Amino acid sequence: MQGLEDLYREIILDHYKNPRNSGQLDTPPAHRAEGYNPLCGDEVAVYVANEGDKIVDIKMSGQGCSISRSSASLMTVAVKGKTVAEARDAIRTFKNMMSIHEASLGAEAEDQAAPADLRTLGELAALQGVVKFPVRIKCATLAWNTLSQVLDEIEAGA
Amino acid sequence: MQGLEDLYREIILDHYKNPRNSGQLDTPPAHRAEGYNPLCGDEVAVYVANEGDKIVDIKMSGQGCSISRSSASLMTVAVKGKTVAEARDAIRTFKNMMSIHEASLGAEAEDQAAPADLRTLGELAALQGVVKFPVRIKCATLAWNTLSQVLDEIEAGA
Amino acid sequence: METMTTQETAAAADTLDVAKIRADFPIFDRHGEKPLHFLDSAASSQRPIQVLAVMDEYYETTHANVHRGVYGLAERATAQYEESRGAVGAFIGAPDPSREIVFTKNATESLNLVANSFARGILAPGDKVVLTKMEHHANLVPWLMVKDQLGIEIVYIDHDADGYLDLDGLDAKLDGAKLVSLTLCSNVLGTLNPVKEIAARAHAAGALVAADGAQYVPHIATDVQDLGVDMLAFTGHKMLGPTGIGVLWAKAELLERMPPFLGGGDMILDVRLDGFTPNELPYKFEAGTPPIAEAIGLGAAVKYLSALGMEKVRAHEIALTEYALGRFEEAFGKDMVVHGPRNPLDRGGVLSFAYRDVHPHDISQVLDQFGVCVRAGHHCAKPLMRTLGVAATARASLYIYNDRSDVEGLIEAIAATRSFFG
Amino acid sequence: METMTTQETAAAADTLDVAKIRADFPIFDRHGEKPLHFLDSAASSQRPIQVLAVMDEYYETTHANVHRGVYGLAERATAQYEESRGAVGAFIGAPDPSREIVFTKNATESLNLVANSFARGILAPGDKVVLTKMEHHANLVPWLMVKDQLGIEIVYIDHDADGYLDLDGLDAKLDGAKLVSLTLCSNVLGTLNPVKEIAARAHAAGALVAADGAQYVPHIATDVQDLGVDMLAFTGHKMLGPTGIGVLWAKAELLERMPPFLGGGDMILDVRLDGFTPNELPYKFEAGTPPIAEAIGLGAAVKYLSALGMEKVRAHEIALTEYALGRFEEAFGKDMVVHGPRNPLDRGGVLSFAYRDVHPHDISQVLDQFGVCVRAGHHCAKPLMRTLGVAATARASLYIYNDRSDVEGLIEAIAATRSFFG
Ligand SMILES: Cc1ncc(COP(=O)(O)O)c(C=O)c1O
Ligand SMILES: Cc1ncc(COP(=O)(O)O)c(C=O)c1O
Repeated sequence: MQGLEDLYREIILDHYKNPRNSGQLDTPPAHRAEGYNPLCGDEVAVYVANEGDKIVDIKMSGQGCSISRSSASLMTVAVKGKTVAEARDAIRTFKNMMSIHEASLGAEAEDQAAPADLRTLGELAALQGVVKFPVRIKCATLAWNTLSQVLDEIEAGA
Repeated sequence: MQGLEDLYREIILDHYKNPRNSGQLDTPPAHRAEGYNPLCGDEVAVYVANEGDKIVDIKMSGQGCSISRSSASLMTVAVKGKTVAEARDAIRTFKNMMSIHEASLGAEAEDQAAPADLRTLGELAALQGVVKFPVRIKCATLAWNTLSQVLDEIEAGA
Repeated sequence: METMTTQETAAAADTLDVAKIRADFPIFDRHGEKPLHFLDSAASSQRPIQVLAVMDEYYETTHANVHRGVYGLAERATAQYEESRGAVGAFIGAPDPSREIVFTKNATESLNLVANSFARGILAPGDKVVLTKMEHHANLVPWLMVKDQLGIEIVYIDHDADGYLDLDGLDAKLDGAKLVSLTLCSNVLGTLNPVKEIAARAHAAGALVAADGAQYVPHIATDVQDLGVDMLAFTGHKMLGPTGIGVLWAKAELLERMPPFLGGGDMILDVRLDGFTPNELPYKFEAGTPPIAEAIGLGAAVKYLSALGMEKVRAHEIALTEYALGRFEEAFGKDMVVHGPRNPLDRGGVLSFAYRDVHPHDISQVLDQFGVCVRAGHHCAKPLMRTLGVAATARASLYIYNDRSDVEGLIEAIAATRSFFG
Repeated sequence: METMTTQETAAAADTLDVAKIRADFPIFDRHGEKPLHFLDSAASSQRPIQVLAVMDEYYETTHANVHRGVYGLAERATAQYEESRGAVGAFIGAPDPSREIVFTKNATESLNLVANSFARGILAPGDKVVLTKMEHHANLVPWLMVKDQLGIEIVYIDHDADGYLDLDGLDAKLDGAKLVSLTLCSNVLGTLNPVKEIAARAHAAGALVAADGAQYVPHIATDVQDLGVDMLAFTGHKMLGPTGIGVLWAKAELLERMPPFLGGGDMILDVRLDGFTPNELPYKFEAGTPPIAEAIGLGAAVKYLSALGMEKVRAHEIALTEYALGRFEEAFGKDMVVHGPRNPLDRGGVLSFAYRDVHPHDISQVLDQFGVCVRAGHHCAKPLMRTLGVAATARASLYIYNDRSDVEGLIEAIAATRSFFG
């Protein structure tokens, strides 16, 4: 099962079994958005509490597979305490990592994640193996797309 | 072109080029129905003047191919002066002749036209060759189905 | 619903020669290197060479557009297309196939046709339509759309924890209803619904009955007259046919009353700039160039199934379901939960399951490494997922080319999920 | 509309190797004994082995239902299906194929999708829609249905005796209109309509533009951005693809505004018992299991056409049309009337004709004896037949596998009708 080892890295399984920042925040003051994966029924809710442009707290809840749950958990760790702009950078970097496959299928290659970016991803790099399993990319990006919506809302409200 | 000689018998071409009973009758007192062949756009109108259950006059008008026009012309000759019941017999006999092909395709074989019936068809038997050209059966039966509608109307009104 | 005993069916099952059947399906040799345990026929079946060959032969010797051509090719193409209509009609016991079988692109279009046509010409605002809570989205979303557009009322029949419909309050639900539309076999629970009884009670209450046979017709000898329904939708790709072909059967007198759905070529008698006159049955409902080769392919598929014998197909699936349920119990005990009825006679060969708390996506992913293909997700039945209290299930489904070795392959692969998910 | 001179096009035409092309189409060898002069591609084209082989290969190695499976087969099937979407989009210059190409079952469904979706979410009672009087029923009947249901106003652009649209009163017709829907190429007259100009004027008047490309996309290099239309419908079986597949292209921002048409699996994000949320583009418009193999076959067809070069395809048809028109004149003089524009640059390879007063049905019947396949009838354009003052026409249509020998075969066969019809 060597293929699967690439997908189910230890960090991923750890975040799946012990999700960080799991739960909810009161809205308001926090902001909230929901994401669905229509292919599999996975759902995620992302809660963000901000002070100005700083993400002071973040929680996520929902149902999903190991990839979608661990990606959500890793995401919360990656952006907690960051600014909205930094979080947007992280989203971009992460989605670029995930789009390598789509790009090779002919989609436009936007600004490809440079290796430097990948290094800044830290633990998130564990999700890189997902790219080899195209159907699971939607699992991995679900929470990130949802975070993006919350950030839109925060900036719209600001 | 031996196949075509079966279709385009001389009687047929004669009735096509010199249609009998072509024209219209005033409605009322005459009855009228229209038929379409949606496959080719052919149209026919059949007019019947009756006295009681006797068809005292019949006319047909419209547009169509040699088969549909000649069949309409032959039909008017066949039923003019007949009773409604006799005309219905002629319709049945004619449609049976035309359904030999359909029957062989698996449709139900109703009451097959006996050879005796075919003899009573007289000139109409010239249309027998149409059976070998299934698409044209609808051309041949168009006027007959339309006559059937006129007779329905006459009997409903009576 | 079933009359055979399990013993009888097990005996009959021995007569379906799976090895011989598999030899007809090129994909088992050609898909790749691993052995293929294809357990996803409820999503889409595979096709035997007999079906592919008929379609190729059609394209290579006969193709022309149907219904409108006088020349020989067009005439032969039309005859083949119409013969398929007859064969498909005969397969479900339609009394008058040449008028009652409408070819569509899939079961979904068939069900949309029913909903839209009813909305246009039969239902009025406030009218009641009865569905079940286990419907596939294909028999749910079209009605939700009609509800939005016309303001009808939708009432749902519940089901119990084992997946049986709850018919207790049925008469109240049927009271004043215009239509009951329900699945013959749940694509998640496998439940074979008591359609004969429901149809009888619906008719007594003055309601019509539409049946979604997508998971039923491929697996169980179907006789629309015996079932007592007024309409039946099903889909070619789940019954050895090609993609791109579906069927709606309905009683001729009902089709006569139903206004057309799609507009275009072939479905008209006459068109003027200000209106049109619909064509005769069934063409009134077949707008545009139909899926000709696909209809012919479906004709070949029902021929293949009939040659096997649908009684044997069903018996084979009952026996294999029974075997699978027993083996799951042995291998996993309480770690594995199979949704739906316990009794194999009450269900189709659809086995939705949960294994420990491993997410269905992860199960399916690990299984794929073993060449075991199962579906993971909501199976287009989100409301049912909610009543089951899950977001998704894994689903293994059985068909004529599956045997015990597939069940064993499945069990081995499920066990392997533990290496990741403890 | 055309920029090449006839000389240039005649030269380019020499580069399409018809003998080589015919060798790719098994039907020319296998249909029967007589040589086949297939002159009915406007009704439905034939298919090259390259297309049939791709579909067989798909079924024999890859098939599984798309979009919902995690396992390898399903992933590969999905990838192939989506690659076809990309290829088909590229073929018509779609800026964003992965969101803008909707697969349907035929052009008719595509046009019904437009009409129904507009009726549900964009048009209001009394709104004006502009059509032409040369539309195929597929772009006419859906709007007549919307008129019945919603009470819209339909206004028609006329055409002159040579088949050119009459654009004189156009601005008045466009005034207040919400949509113009018209054919790029008449399937009867062959007229190539000045869509760029009409689209520009329609947009200036605030109206959207839908184009029926069923007779255009198979024959002429198509660039939706250059044409300036908002939507384009076409059909696979007229462009070397299989039956059962059609396409709707529309601008993404328009598709976003359009409510879904068919409801069911794949087109939803979420379904509850009381409502649903539609999916992203293009899935929102693809309810149920799509015509998977058919989409893949269409992908192979556009690849085949692209390899030939659409400029060459067009040049070949212009040259052959010119040849045919000249030879008809020589052979029959005033006995033969060809409808539509005289100038081959202004028309597609569709030649509707009348020969003396022989009825089209009889012409087609006699021609069939010579292996010459032409269509006879109203060609699903009854209102146009009325303006032409005929009930039907005979129609010969040209494609990549036709050459001068087919024209000669046609002429010989037409002459033979005199043995019956004097
Ligand atoms: C101009 C035009 N539009 C639409 C269509 C409909 O195509 P289809 O029958 O494949 O839906 C046709 C062909 O019949 C056509 O010629
Ligand atoms: C119960 C049921 N109904 C309807 C459908 C829809 O079939 P199709 O996708 O072929 O339209 C399916 C399959 O997905 C099904 O399982």
